[in-house]
Amino acid sequence: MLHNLLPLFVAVPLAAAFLNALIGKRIKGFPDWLSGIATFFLAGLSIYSVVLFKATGPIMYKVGGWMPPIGITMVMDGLALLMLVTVNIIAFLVSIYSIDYMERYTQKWNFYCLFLLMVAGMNGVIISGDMFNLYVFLEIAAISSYALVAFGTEHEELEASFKYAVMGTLASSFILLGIVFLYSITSTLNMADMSRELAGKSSSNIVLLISVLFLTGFGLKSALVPFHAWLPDAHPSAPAPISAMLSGVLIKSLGVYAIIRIFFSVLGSSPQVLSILMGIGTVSIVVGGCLALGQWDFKRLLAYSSISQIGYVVLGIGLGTPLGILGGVFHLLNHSAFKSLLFLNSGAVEYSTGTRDLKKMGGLKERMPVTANTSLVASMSISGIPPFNGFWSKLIIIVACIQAGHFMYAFWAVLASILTLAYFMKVQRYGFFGELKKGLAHVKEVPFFMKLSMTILAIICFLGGLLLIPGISGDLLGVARDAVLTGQDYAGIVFGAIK
Amino acid sequence: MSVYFLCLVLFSIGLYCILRKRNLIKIIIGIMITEYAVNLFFILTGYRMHGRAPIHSEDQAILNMVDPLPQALVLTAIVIGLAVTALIAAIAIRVYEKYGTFDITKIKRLKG
Amino acid sequence: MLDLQILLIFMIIAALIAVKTKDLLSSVIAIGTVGLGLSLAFLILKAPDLAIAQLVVEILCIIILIRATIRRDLPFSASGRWIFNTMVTVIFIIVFLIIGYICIKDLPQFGEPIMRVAQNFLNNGLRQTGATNLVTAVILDYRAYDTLGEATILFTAVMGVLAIMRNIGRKK
Amino acid sequence: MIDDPKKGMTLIVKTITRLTVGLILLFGIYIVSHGHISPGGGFAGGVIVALSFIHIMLAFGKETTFKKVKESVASFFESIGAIIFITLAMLGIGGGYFFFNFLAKGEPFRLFSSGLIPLYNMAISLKVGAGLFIIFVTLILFRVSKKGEEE
Repeated sequence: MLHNLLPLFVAVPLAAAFLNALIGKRIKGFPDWLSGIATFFLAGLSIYSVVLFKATGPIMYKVGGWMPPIGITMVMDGLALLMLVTVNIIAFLVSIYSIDYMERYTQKWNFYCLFLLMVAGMNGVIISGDMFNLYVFLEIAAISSYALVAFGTEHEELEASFKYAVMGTLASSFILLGIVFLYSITSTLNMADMSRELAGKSSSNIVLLISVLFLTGFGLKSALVPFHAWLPDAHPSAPAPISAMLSGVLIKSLGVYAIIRIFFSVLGSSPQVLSILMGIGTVSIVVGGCLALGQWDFKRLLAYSSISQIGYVVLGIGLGTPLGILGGVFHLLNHSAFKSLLFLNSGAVEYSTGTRDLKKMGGLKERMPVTANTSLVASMSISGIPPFNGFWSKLIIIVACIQAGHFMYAFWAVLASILTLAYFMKVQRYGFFGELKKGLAHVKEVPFFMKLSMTILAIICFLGGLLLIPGISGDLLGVARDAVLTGQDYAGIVFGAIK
Repeated sequence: MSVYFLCLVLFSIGLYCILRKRNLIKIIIGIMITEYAVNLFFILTGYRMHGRAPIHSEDQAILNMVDPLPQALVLTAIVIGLAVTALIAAIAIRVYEKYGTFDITKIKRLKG
Repeated sequence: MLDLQILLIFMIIAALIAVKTKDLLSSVIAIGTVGLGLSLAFLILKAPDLAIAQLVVEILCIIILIRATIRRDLPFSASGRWIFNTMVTVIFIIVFLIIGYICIKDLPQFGEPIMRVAQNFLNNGLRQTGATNLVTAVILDYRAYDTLGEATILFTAVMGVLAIMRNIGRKK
Repeated sequence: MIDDPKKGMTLIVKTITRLTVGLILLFGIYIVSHGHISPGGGFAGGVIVALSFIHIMLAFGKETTFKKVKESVASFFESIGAIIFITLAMLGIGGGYFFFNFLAKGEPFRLFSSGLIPLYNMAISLKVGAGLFIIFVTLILFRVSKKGEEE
């Protein structure tokens, strides 16, 4: 059953985007509903596939009916399942948030069109089992995000978009060059087949060069620290729902997911690669946290905080132990929830007050209770205060660090967690608590759909810890952890799933 | 081998242009050069010495065709390059309209 | 492969002119010659489909870039740490080239690809798809899903250009 | 074609354009329809079709071109091309797989052969031709509107 549903993850958003361009600009209100229904369908489908996955295990779909090394395959293993659930739920909530928020902008149908294309691109990257196909869908998601960052067409937005587009294209060139080298030495594009070919060869210089190229390319896409310069400009400049998508899921599905897929499943995770990942992760945690502390622009602060939190994910994955990987993938899921929520909060504040500067805010708790309370939940969650979901994932990562004997990394992770608490205290103190500033007396709470999506995300943050309960944890987190852990055996799993 | 190396040289010229030039149009040109270099590299890896184009002929059987797969992939990559170039050119035109210059040392509203 | 090497050196010189010249319009025309050289190189490497596609795409790119640059010439400006930054970039690129030179020795010899999967296309392509042009057979049958992605990318670019070129972004 | 001497380029360019543009369009259509038996295909052919319209626009100015093709028509064709493509792909699910080539393959070396491939080529050429035309028109019209504001 699940077998035939797999292409729908790409086909449905694409068809919705094309229909949107055809009909959407003629009928008012149609794009909202079409996009809402399409993303709701995808979210439902992804949750339904969690249920189906328990029965079937990893699935492979042969596009066009061609056998794997010849044709393109779609593969769904545990990690892809987790990513699909994350992407599609966030996409649905962002989509209903945009119904009210995007009224401020012109050409709403175009916004939804690009948004759906971005979702299609991310889903395509996640379920792809073919190297070049991954690149193609990565470009779809990337190109639509370049355009979406510039959607407001003001000075800062265009500048940020140009910078982002140049960096993204540079990253894509590196990735494509890596794919060219890989094709040249293995003469195949299927990832499973590639990993089998590479396992048979003795390690050589060229594999090292390919690793460096991929690490640079996907590191640029996921804004890990030496390559993070574009993110603090690009993410705050986009409209708030898009900031939520970019920070919440795009850098994960295009960057972190692709790194895990390529280094753990295709190239094989050597100890050197793992230690590089741990090092980059830790540097990202500390640098991102320190830079976030000094920001007064709400969205810019959140953007720097994203760099820091992505560092936790990479650190967890880089540990390579079962507990560390569990923490990494769980933090990835949690970060999508609370960072999207925080960006939606910042959008709500901007929608009502017209400013993003924390110094000009104050006392918004009285005027905007839903926004203030949901942002409090998200802040506590991201700073790691029990019982919210962020606490559990950070705890697992730190415990895993200590268990693996990396005390320095654990120390930095704890320190950065305190930093996180500090800068979110600042947000709460200046933004929502305190006295109401003079100019803000007329401020009203945001419309219904914005409140709805923020509330749902806050509930997810609150209940996220429940995913760790033994009976449930195996269904989503456990399968993702196993998929990463058994990355060496990716080829066997994929070819075993052929029907 | 020397052909591969010359292709890498072309790639690094594009890289230099992207990293060092201070003009939006020059940066777009750098992006185009890197794309050309990668596309050419892909086709070079699929070339077979004294090969023929991968198109069947009605009157004779051709045995030594070159690898058709990189050609198909590069066709896609060319389209991607065109799309990216068009989009970045559009952004550059808007930036020029807003700031009145292509010089990125003068386009500095964001703190970076 | 002397012809190919000469063509590549020609492309490198044209690319250097495109990077170094101060006049933007000349620069765009120089990149046009690089693209033309690439089209010829595809022809030498027995890829006629790509030669056609590259030629027409090149024309369109040049039209778009000339549209962006026309009558907007700017003097070249050098910031304070120009020499230092350039040295760092050049050293980085030289290191990249040296590593690349060592690593490409591990690639299969030029002119002798492995063709493990591709041999399948050559042997069975005509029978399985009915298309005489094997490149078309690959892009529209074996790997048609990639082509969906390709068409979508162009669609995305069109939507993106429409979004960016709006005169008014926000309602007042 | 309507000849307004004030619009567009000189008479020489216009005369040559009038002679060649039909041939360019025909060549584009030829490339599309023979994509599966000779070099070329939907993408290259689509670009050539778009270039033929861009050629008219460069030589005669935008008014003449918009009498032939309106931007909304182009945008309609673009979406239609994309929808045809994905519909053909989805129809393949009926044959067992996404993108399954379910039509009869026919006799090789003939125009009507190789199943769905010519249809895919048509859809792509519609999409590419219309899409590139829209990109070009958008970039050109933007300058015109800016000029209008400055004056």
